[in-house]
Amino acid sequence: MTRYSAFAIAREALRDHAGWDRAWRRATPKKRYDVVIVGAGGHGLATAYYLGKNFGITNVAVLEKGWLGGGNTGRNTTIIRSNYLQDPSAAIYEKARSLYETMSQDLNYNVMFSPRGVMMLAQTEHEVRGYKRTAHANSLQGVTTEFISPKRVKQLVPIMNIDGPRYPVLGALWQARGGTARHDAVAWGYARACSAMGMDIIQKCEVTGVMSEGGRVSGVATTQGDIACDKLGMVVAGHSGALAEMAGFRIPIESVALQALVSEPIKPCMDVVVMANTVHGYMSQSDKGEMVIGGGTDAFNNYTQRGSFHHIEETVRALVETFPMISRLKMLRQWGGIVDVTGDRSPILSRTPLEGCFINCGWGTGGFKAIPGSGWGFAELMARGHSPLTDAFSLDRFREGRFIDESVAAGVAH
Amino acid sequence: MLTLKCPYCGVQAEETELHAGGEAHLTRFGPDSSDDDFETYLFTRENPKGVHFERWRHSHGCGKWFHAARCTMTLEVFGTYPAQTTEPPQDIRDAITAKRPGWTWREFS
Amino acid sequence: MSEPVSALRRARYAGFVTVEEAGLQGMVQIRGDLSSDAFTSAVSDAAGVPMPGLREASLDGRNGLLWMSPDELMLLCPYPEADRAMARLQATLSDTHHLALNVSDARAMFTLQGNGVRDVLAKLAPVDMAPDAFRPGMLRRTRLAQVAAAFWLRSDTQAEVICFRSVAPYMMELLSTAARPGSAVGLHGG
Amino acid sequence: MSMRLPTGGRLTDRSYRMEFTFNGKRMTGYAGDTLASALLANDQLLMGRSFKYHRPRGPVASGAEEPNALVNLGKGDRFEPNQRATTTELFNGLTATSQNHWPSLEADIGALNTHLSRVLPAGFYYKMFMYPRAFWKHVYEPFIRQSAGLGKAPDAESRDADSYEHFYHFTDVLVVGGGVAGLMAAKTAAQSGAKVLLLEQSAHWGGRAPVDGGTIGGQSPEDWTDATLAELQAMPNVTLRSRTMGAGVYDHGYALGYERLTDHAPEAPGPRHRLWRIRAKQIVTATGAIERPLSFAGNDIPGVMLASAMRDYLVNWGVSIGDRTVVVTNNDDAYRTAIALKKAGLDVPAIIDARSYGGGALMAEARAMGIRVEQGRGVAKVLGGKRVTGVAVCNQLGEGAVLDEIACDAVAMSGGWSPVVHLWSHCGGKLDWDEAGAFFRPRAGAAPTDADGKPFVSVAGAADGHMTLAGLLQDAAETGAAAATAAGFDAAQTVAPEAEEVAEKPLEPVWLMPQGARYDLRMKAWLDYQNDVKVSDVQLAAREGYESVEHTKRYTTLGMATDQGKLSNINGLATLSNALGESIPQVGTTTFRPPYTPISMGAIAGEAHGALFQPVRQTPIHAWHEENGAHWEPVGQWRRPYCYPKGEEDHAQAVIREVKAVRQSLGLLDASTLGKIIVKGPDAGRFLDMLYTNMMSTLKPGKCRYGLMCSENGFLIDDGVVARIDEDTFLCHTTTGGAESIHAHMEEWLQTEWWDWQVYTANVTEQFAQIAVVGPKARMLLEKLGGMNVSKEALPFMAWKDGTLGGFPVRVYRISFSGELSYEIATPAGHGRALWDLLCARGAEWNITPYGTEALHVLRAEKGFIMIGDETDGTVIPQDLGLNWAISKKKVDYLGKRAQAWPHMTDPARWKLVGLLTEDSSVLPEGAYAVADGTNANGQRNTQGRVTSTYFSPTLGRGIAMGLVLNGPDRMGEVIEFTHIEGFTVPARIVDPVFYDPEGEKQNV
Repeated sequence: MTRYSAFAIAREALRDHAGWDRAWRRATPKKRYDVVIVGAGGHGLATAYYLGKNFGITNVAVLEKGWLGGGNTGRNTTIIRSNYLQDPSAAIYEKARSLYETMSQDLNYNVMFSPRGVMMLAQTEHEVRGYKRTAHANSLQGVTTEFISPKRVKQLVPIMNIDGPRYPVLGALWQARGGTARHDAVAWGYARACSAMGMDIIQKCEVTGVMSEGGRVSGVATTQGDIACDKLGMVVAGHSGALAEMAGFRIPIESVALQALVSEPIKPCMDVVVMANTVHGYMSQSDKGEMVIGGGTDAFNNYTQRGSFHHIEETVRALVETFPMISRLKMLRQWGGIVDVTGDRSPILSRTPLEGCFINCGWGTGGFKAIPGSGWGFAELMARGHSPLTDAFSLDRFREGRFIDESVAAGVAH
Repeated sequence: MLTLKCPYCGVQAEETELHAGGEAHLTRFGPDSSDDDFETYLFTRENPKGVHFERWRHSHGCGKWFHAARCTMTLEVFGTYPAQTTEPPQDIRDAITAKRPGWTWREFS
Repeated sequence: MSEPVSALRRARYAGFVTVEEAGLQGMVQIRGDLSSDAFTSAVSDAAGVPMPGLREASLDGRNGLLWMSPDELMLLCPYPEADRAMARLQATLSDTHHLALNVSDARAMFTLQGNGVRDVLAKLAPVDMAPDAFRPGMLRRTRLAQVAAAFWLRSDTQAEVICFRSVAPYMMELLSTAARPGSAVGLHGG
Repeated sequence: MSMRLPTGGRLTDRSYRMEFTFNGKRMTGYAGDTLASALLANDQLLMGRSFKYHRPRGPVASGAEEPNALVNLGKGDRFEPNQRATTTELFNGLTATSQNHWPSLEADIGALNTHLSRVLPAGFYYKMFMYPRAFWKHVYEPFIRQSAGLGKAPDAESRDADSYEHFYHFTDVLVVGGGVAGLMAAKTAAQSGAKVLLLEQSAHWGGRAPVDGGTIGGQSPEDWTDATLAELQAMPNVTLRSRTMGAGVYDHGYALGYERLTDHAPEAPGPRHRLWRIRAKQIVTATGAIERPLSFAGNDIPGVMLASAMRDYLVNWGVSIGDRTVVVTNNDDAYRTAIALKKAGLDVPAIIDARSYGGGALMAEARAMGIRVEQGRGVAKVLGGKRVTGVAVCNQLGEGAVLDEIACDAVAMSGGWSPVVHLWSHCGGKLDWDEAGAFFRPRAGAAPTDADGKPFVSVAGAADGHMTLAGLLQDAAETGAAAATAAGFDAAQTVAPEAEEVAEKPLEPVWLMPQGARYDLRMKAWLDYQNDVKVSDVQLAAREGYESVEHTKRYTTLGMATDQGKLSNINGLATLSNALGESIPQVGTTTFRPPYTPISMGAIAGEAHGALFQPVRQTPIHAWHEENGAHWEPVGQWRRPYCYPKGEEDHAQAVIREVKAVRQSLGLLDASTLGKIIVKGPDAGRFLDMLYTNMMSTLKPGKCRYGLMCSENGFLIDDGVVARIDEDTFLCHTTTGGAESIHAHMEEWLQTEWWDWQVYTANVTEQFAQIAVVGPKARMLLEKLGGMNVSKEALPFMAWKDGTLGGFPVRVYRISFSGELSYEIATPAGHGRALWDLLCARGAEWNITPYGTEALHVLRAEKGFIMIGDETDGTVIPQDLGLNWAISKKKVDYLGKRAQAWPHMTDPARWKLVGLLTEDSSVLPEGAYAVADGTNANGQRNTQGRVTSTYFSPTLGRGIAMGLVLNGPDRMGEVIEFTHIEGFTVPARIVDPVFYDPEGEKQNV
């Protein structure tokens, strides 16, 4: 694998860039693997990567029914933060955030992690109390956050109208090392690294069945033939329910649409990520100059990857009020993704009733930021049978009432 | 942007006049129910790629709850009916069968 | 004691449509079995107008009956008569399961005057305001922009809107904005 | 040079001159000009710079597909970046500046990138800027961000000077596109009697036809357009809107129309944009086709333009791009441009036709006019820098060996046409690859489906791949009629008028010119002009394994510019499929997403800004609070007074004063926002027993009882006092936030679970103004008002009574949320303000003090009363709060009972409510956690509790707090440590949560 560097580019420039090899090998399925991961999105690829890197398990296939990174990994608004309230959430998201810090170097692929800071606005007394509480919790969780004043908010985001008539800004929860990353690059970088470890990434390969013997998983049937495996990891946001049913169990999940949009690109005017949960909208500016905007999810089960326009209206309304200068910018493109939402709005990383079969799903609207932490923990869960990062996110919490409820502090959890 | 006909007041209501209420025909389990039944009642949901029975309230309208049979892949609506029933009425099932031959629904098919 | 006041004390705005808060209006919220003749005749007597059909407004001056839902009607009457109408209903229906409440103070009423009334409403409500789709005498419960409301036409150039009292200022601003000169859509006789 | 010709320009009115400025330079144009045509008329070909290499850019198109000619328009509160010059109608006083360059459009430092382009191939940034790590944030990224972005950001404090609105419209048939196909389709649809809405994005009807020529029913396309328009205008069932773009198609027949009302006349009154929210039974998209560029080296140099665009500027605006124009094509249509130019007296040194077999009748005509035609040839490269100076000719089948150089100052290119299938595709319409035409066209039988599962989008004319006048008119006539039929009307099968135009020879797909172009040519052959994506970039992506079209798009940014690939997608796709050795349909297209062209955020937000952003709910006493300097707190959609600062007082001081007044004398609270719900019927008691954790059916008429409500998963969701009005009527008070949600909660259970129970509910919250008269002097004030016996005997604690006070009709509840003697008085809202004024006046002798929500909180906290939203957060059950006394043991069932039996809910280790007192009387920090020894498996510090409410208590003169603590109730007197934001910890002693009047004597007097 050619190492990426400015030098390599200069060298290639002299020979018309004819020397670059494939970022990841084209692969056809072998008969058998130690581990099969279903879903070549960020979470699935990260899981494979850490199986290899942390546990030396490299006889791994990652199956993707479409193109890798083509699900929510390539549809989200790329926000990365770990200022969660509950211990289990803070642990896995902070693990992810810290891995993002060095991901470009670890993968030798520039994922453009940009720790520009993430700000969650407090616009009601109730939110002020909620975010102060989060700051206290974070201080014990090893997550660096602070509650900042409206004056500081305005300094950090000059384009914000902090004394809007309806919801003046009363302060904000500020995580200076939160930020964004280039979402596609995360999937591509992991794919390249996995491929370099000898793993097979098999695209256009849809799983049509899960095979088991004596209550233990034995492999999967796919559109490219049967593939045997000792362990199976399901990491298919948007399709988890369907896949789980193939394996003979059901999960507490509903799939709904989440929409986002971007404006036309303009010169840099906002250096941080702002989330305004009272009015349900969040915005950041991409390195390309587009204002990247999102809001809440649609309310009904929907697999179309199309949302309802009135949600776009509500989100834009909220942001025009918060950032009046965007009123004359234009919406360039809107799109939708399918998000899996669980009973307590927190993810599931768990063993399943089928021995040897593990599931990672239910990230709702917040999956991108978790990718490395999720991969790290899920790999450990699959390799060792448990992981401190994932233990609290097991399926059985729903029958014991052990919920992990973040709505306490966060309205929209992106 | 969905439209659903409210079976009570006859309005072809658009989504912004409605409130989505999740899966329909759940059986309530109370005290003394088993852990399984109670977990199923509260959390386990049909999440089909296809025919889905769901609850809606005509909240910006007559205020009544009703049920809809809808396809989650195409958003086609097979019919709406009053909420005072524990399972889909026959005419709705027939309407679905006419358009999705061989469809099944776990609890009642 | 002082006289009761309506939410906006007849605030008025003249744009391409004239918007006015209608002042005090007697309203009695009634719930019961609309399929029972006993019930409907009692209600009709109390209101002094015939029963409205599905999604209709049965009106006679300040008196009227609005079809609100399959088990709910709204009785309109002059403000001072609301308690009497309610009492009368409760008396006649004493032994039938029903609900009758004076909610005159809980709501605000607006009148819209002008050729553009349909266009003004069409800016705010997800309702087909074409003359052949929404005729005088019909009633629609829906939302105007972000708040719940009900409206009906007394004629092709006069509409009435009711909403909750607490959002009357918002409604006034909303209707006035939609009626601003220069913003006529000119679609439905505007 | 580009210039205005002495005559011509069907859309311009030369009798009306208009003044405008570009980069400060004063220029003039004519009414009917676009900004682009006016700039060209002033020889201003250079209009902008490209995104990545800052290459000089002139317009390549004449319409919505333009990727290059983007300008900053207007200034101050009307400033707008990235405005397309080609779709901006000129008006007097227009000011525009060019974008993305420094220091100037002519001399741009960023243009250095173009010399570095060899080391800046597709995705270069994924491969570098990684080392050293710290450099990314501080060096690399700022550099990349600065060089990225196109238009200038509006000023941070700018406030849009214009207004916007929405409009709902329902129609049988929506026709998008006012070209001849759209007009034809609208006509046949309308003749059936169906309601038709016809939208045209530009200010003009007829589309391209008037420029392209031919005849319709013996008339010129222009005359036919005018006649048909007149017919349509005369039909009552037809609505026509120009300057209105069909922006997007959504599920269930929903479509967006983007009407630009005053962009062309900024001084006109009324909204700037109107967003049409259209609900159509059937949608016909007659959106035409867009010409494709050809991929040859230097195809981005200003002066290289689409052949059709050059024709548009000539015919529509009387503007020539150059004096000597070379035409490069793979089809017959481009010959029309050559012929038109020649007829206009301009020089056309050559037509370079990539087809060895050349063209048909149009070629003959061109030759007859003396134009040199080169068959089987291509352009090796365009010569020139900031504008074209010539072209080097080569064999199309070769590698680019130059045969000849032709001097010229403009190049008109045509690679064929692509139907505009965006609206068809937005909602899932499928596409087929048309080999003959070399384009994607809508697949018959694969239309988007509506709520009934029936197709609701159809395509007419060129958008459907019909490229001849006769063909597209017939198709449009049939499509319009079919749409009307599908919408339930009886449409007579209409035959389109006869149309005639010159027959054409088939085009020959040319995806690269010359076919075997060397790398140095391919790396100068542009696919995406704005994002600087070239043939070599797509080939690199393919080689590196970014084989999915989505991968290639994202890796190279092809088609991600503000034109969303209208010009580049097909060429890029073909380049990718050639690189992969797969067919174009195999490779497939990227997804089409709304909007068709960008629409303003203002239009999307509509009227909802400022005062109309969200409703502010107001109580009948709101104005008084406003007049008396209330500091507001948003509570849901309400605003409640937080406190009433007087003079120099800060909020804290005001709160202290208000609390003391209540404890020592007399306070007044506007409690109107509290929810009030009537529950009536034979089964009302039984119903409330299910809703509340405690027993309500045993409550006696005339009495009140405090109750708790839980969700089915056991958590406390609301609380409040229930009053029994009579045998089958209850009035339930809820929290302010709970009024609507709890009423909905009740209706949901009644309608969907217990529908056989005889219960009616009604939300009467707003019928009443509710005023709490609180404090030792409360009774004296009420007695002073007179009209009702409010003595302890006549109206004991937790009782209510109807009657009059001071002449007002009232219902008085003897309840207390402060621990003081307290009456809550409900009167019809219309009397609210008057009663409040009366209470203020009569209470003056006791220094009656209106107090706000913060004093309310302090008062209840001193008394140890819980507050929903403070002590609860959606994870707390009543048992955690020591409220077991309010949980009926007798009842077999209530909502939440089963969940409260979960192992986790009965776990003795759940944190429980206690009072907390700091050792130094200070106020504990809000939200602080109680630390415990050690860390958990994830290295997080262990905790043993948290603060839920914390205040300075004026009554006790010290900080008081409530919190949830591990085994708290069993640890009275123990001191535990709480976090402080400064890093240290604060010790606090665990005490009983009732800090004030534990025996409850005061509220009972």
